[in-house]
Amino acid sequence: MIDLFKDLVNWASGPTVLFTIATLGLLAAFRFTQVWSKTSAKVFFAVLAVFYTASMWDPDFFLIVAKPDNIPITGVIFLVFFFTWFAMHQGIQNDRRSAGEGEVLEKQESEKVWVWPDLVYTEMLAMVILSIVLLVWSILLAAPLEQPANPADSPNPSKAPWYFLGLQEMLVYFDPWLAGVVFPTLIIVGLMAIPYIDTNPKGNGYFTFKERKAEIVIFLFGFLILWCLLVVSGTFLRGPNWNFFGPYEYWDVHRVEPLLNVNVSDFFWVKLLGRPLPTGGFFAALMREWLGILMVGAYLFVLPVVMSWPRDKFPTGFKWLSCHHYFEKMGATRYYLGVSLFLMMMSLPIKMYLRWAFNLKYIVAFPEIFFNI
Amino acid sequence: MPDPPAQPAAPKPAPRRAAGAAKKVTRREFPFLAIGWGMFTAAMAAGLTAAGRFMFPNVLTEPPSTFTAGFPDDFAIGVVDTRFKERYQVWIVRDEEGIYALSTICTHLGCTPNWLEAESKFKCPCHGSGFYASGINFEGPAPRPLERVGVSLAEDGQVLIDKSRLFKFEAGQWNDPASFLSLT
Amino acid sequence: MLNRILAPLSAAWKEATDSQVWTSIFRHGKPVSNRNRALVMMSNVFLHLHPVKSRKAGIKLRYTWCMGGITFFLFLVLTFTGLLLMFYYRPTVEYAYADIVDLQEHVPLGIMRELHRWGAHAMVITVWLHMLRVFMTGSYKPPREFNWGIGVVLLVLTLLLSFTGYLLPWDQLAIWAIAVGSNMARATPLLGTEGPLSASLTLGDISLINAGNDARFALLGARSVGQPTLLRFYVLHCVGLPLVAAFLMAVHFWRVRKDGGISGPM
Amino acid sequence: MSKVAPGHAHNISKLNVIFAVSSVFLLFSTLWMIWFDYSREWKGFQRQFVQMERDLTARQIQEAQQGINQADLQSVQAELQQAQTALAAEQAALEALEAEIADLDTRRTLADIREREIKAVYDSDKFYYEETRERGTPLGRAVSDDEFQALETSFFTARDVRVALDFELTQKRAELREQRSSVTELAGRMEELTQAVTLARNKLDSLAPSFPNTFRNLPVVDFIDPSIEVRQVLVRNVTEELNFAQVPRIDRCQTCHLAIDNPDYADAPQPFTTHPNLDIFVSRESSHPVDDFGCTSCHLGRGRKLSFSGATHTPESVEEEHAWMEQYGWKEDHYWDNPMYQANLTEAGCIKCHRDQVFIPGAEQLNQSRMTYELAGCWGCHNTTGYEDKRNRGPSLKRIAHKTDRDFVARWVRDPKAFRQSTWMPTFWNLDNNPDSELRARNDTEVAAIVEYVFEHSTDDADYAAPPRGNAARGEALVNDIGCLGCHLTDESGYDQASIYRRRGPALVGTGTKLDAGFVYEWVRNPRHYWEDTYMPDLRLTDQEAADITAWLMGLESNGFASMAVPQADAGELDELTREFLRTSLPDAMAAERLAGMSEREKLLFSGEWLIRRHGCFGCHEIGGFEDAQKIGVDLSTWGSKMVTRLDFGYIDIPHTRQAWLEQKLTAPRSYDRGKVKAPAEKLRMPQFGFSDGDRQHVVRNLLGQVRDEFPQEGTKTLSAAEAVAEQARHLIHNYNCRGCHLIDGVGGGIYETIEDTGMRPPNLNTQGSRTQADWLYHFLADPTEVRFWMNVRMPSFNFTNEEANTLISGFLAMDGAQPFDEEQERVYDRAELRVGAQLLDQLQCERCHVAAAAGTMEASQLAPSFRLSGERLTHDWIVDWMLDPQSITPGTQMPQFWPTDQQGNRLTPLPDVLDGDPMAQMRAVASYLMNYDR
Repeated sequence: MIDLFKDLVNWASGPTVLFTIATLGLLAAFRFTQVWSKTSAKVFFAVLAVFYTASMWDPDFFLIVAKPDNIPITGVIFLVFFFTWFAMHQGIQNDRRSAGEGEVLEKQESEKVWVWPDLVYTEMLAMVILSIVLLVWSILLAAPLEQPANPADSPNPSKAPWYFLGLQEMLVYFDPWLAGVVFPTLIIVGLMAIPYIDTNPKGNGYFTFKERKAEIVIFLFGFLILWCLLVVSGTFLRGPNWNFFGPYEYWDVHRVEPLLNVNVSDFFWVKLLGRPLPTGGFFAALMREWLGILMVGAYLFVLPVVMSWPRDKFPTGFKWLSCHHYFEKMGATRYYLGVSLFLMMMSLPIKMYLRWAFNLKYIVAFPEIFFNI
Repeated sequence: MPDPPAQPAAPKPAPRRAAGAAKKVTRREFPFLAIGWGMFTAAMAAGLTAAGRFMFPNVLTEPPSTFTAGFPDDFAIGVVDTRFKERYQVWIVRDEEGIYALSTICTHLGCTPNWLEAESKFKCPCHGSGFYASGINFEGPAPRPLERVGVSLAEDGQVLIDKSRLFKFEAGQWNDPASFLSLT
Repeated sequence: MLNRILAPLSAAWKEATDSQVWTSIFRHGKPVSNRNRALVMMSNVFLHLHPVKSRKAGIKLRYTWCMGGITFFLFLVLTFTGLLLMFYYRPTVEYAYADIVDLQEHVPLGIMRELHRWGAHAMVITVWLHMLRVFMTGSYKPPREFNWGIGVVLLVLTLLLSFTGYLLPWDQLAIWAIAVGSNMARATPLLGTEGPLSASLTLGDISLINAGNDARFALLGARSVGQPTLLRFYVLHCVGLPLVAAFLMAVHFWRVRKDGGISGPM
Repeated sequence: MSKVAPGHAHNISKLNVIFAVSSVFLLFSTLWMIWFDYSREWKGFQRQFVQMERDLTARQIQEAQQGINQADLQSVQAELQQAQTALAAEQAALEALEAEIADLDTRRTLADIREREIKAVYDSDKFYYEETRERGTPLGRAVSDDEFQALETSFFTARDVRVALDFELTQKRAELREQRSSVTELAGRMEELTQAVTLARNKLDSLAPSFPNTFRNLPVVDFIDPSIEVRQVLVRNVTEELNFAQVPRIDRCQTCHLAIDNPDYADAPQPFTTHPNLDIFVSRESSHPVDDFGCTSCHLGRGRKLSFSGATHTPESVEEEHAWMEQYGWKEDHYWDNPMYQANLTEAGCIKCHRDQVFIPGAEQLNQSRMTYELAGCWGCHNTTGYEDKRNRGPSLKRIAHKTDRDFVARWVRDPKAFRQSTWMPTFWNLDNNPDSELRARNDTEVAAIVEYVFEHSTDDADYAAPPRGNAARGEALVNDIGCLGCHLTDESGYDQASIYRRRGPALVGTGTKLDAGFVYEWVRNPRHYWEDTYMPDLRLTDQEAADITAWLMGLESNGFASMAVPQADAGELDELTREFLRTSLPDAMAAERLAGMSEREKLLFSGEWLIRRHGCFGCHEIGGFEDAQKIGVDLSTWGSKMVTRLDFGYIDIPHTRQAWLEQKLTAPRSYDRGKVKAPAEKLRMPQFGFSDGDRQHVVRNLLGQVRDEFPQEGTKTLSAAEAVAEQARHLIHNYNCRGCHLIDGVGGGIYETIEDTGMRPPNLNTQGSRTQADWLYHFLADPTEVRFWMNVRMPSFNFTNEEANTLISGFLAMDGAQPFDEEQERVYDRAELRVGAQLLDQLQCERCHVAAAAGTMEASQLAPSFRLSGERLTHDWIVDWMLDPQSITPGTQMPQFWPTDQQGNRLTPLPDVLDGDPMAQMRAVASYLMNYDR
């Protein structure tokens, strides 16, 4: 019975399955907001805690999770879940209050009070508690120290520090110049640009969900799924040769995964026309990659314009695509900036699914000049 | 008496320019200010450039990038020689046409693949990239074949490996004569 | 019987707190009266970080989670423990690893290293949670957009501080984490040897961007992770980044107050 | 003027002016800083060098152009034309072949992709198949047997298809290559002919002054890929001593000395001159490649500094110093303890690694320096590594009474140079701190006391009998002919220019005034009777010859010296001296009382003993009563590393460097006492050797090389087995002064300067190990027989012990890497070959020179040893080597090369009909015949 459960969990934590479950779970939670109640939170945390402690008995699970540097990631899981729940919970309560006739909690308590001693006291207590946590954590857990550095012997797998594992996980799907340089810069620039793109005046200074639904959904999808989930899976579920390993599987170095990733140009020329890729100068390369260039170009440049059209222009099935009201509300520059950033963000899940579905490696591949998307 | 507790100023969307007419810059003073600020910014720019240049060392105390690896006939045809992997991070391979040397740095993320004699392929432990003896990549995430290092004949007839020169297959540099030693 | 003991004590205390020394330091009496509460906040260089009075909701933990405060506290702890570690750690290839082992084995209170490392991981987590809180309460909206930008830069600086610190123990975990991280810099477009379009930057037969001067070289100070990298990361980790972070934190705290203190509904 | 606006403290417009002006200066100083950092001294040299490279390459292109013989080029071009036209003929067939190859290529790529796909799945399933089979628990996927079998077959078929295509493709390509082979091969040859020119031309283009070449070296942007950059060598095993820390050595000398390993710059001006003898130093194949040794390991100096004076170059002369000051702004670097050796003293750097070698091949200067240091007897008073187990430098004084008389010894000890100018014996009196002008009486008394003590402790057995009468003229002729001049000089003018090996024995001057005739007669016949471990050999003189030589020697008078006053002891000074020595251990009163009780002779003997102990005469001479006395001088083993601050420069105005102090010390040892008030016991005691400039430089070179640096094991010279054996032999060769007569390792032959006729000179012992048979050499050394009858010079008998002889022989064998002792005996000769040998011998008329006895008008240099000896003397292989190329073995020999080689290096034969013209066979036949000549 236990093995059956373990196999189920191993299967469920596969990159494809885990990612899909998490995304759908998150979207469902946004749709049915009663999920964020106190009781469901208690239940969820109880289940998570039980699952975690129970799994400690499995040697493989314990081996990975109990590694000193992976303890903070367990902390990340619990803390991020808790605080997301806590924010959403307060938001929904505030929505319920303002829906009725009352005011949001923050409005009710907006009278001025003395900072001394209240705030200073709570801060000191926070410091004391934090010190305790740090001291106990340092006593119980020694900092890791492996063999001395040896540039000639690369460990398998060799991982970046845990907070960059999101980027390293992206490396599986994108070329280093995109995953390592362009996307991180876009994340930073995107984050800084949020206040200048989000023109919705409401929701400033109090928890809410209803009044800022779009922003919260996009941000939490980006933060929880595309960052925290990838960090957790990059740490716990990626083993030697960067192959996927279930939480209860032994990190066997000799495990071989069939890596038969193919480019769009291979699809078109080899699979479709049965002819080898055209080789030769610059134009031959352009001819080889024409389909990929077309797809990327459409996605990045044509799609935003299409999305700005009003709803009636769209055939029945694609009404949701129209963001015309945003176009009006935000003005052209903010709209295009916002949408292209959003599309760039969504390119990651799209590339992931293309990889899982069609073993797609590169949409556009110019290895001669290191330019692969 | 300390001045009254600072009232948090009501947040105004955009602070208006301070009241009072700023003294107009007279025609007589303008040249000095222009020169002053012009020269000052130029000096700051020069200073920052110098600081930037500071971060690029002129001399690197690295071991010499060229070494001699014995005479051509020490290398049997069709054999991948791993004697120099540990010390110089280079494999030396001899085929029918001649000798070429491959750098042991995996083109995916810089790990060091191993030569598996049984499967006659290079296998990278980091992310599973696989390369043929020729260096061409055929499996795993490695985007490009292994790079060749400069190989030539030293005056004394020994094979001279120059690691400072790298040749990429996909950039068509493998037919550059410095990237192989023809022994037909 | 109790006050027979307490009486002389409180008299002595009264005597002490009226002395010229005491009053020259503390400009305010016991902060029991409102006047003294205001004075204590305004006359103390550290406490005047906070306003004298603030909105009740803004002070509640359930609103701010005190994440910003905790991050700043962790930064102070890290600076303190980091400074102590600098007394024993030598950033050279010959000694770095040995010094870390010494810290574990025989340096008195060598646990400073653990405090420093776990503090660093904790700070990275609390910075993210602080961002989450600020976003969920919409506190980035005007007039606090600029401060949100400063916050994002501080987030990046925290990650860089942690990244540079990660290399210093000079063990396998460290060198390969940094090797993987810095290899990405090699792929920077235009500025990295293996970035797109950088091969096109040539002058005569000289390739302007080569392994000896590209973005990765600027990061590592050499062609591969070695002694120059360890030294460069050590300087950035101990002096360069902390100073910049401290400077931006000052701006950050200042803008919190100037943009209207803790955010609240209009 | 100062219009300060109300409400303001300063006049803003004035401030603006100040701001403008200061900003200009700010910009200027920032740019100046950048320029100051950029403009370095060594960059000037590198630019100069680029210019020289351009000129040199241009010249090389010219030479290469002349080098191409146009005829060859024309013919190859013509052939190429024909091949191309032939190829053009079957163009159609070629095109078909190429098309076929292209199609094959496509099919192959598709098959390859197909194979790769299946292989990936196959590999993965193989893993899971093994897992399920072994562990039973399906991890991820269970793979059954037949499923795996099916996959395997499909994989192997896919592979088969690809391999077949591969094979076919390589066949076709080979065929194509074959078709074009003639054209490609001719093009290759043409390319080869013009290769030198094309290479040189490419090099010239890369150096041309184009924009990229200037841009890359501009300030700020010179980090991209500069051509003007610091060149350095990181040396791991020859470390640098930074006071208790061994640091890997980094030498940046090549930044200015750019062509140090480039032979084309042998005569370029400094700093671009090539390093002398590249076969030993610097180049990759030499025994000291620069990558393993760097520069400062031998030259010392500061390897890491990049400026001329920073690298602590040391000028050779004052003129050079002035030249450097004005050209490079050179100044002596006070803050570096080990400045670079002077260029001509650089061989001092060899000592620290070659510490246990008495003769270092290739270091001529140093070998002479070490010999001068030994002959001067410095190690007699100063302990020095490498000179520990040496025999006493001066003759033993234990039996001096019979050799000479008191008056001579007193005069000699007072001033040896007056008697024999070239003597190594130093002067102890009338120097800076005991000039005769003030202390004549005391000096005479000291001499008298010493002579008294020495004669007192000399044995007093019977005097020598008078020698038989001899003819002086015949004696002189004998000395000049039989080889005495190998170790002795007869005329002292310019003695220090003579070969160092001829200054081993004392110059034969004034022996009449010095020696007792009977002693000379006995000494010349058998030197060991007087002093058993002397190196003077026995020349097997007949009594008459000995008498003649004695007569000539006794005839050499030096009247000037004989007429000098004999130093007499002065009573007052003697009392003063004795009291001084008594007071060292007794209180004044008792000393005075003891003195009163002593007789004149007792005083002389007492103070004589103390004086000998003070002056350290026992350092060089064996004196009765001082057998185990300690050396009086300071240990010089690590003097080269002595801190300059530890040297007392006294009141002498010389530059404060180690070398300057040493040169002053050797010129006037006691000059550092000038202007100092010292009691007699505290005065400096080093005697005056009166070195010539050349000798002084030799001693300086040897002492500067005695340094303290220790290098890790792999940095120092470790002798191989053969070298160790050769080294022991070289010790004997050095002690017995064989190089006085013979040329060994191409060095020595002292006596050559006295013999004009090359034929009469003792033989050059090059390849001696492989030349003679070991047994013959052993017997020859024990009792020399006559090999070259026409020579006057005699091979002396050295009475080698058995062990010494064997060491010498195995040493010579080791030097040539020859195999000892064995292969001569069992060589079997067939008669036919001997007959051919004899016939050849006659045809080549060898015996015109190789005669058994002198024949008429033959010049000495045309005579050669008779063949009768070669059977048991020579080895077969050596005779062949000798005939192959006599000049390489003995340069200057008259032996013709009967089998010369032509330009291409193949051997020609004067007698094509014999043994079907095979030169080697002919030579072997002659050699075999010679080996059996007398049978």
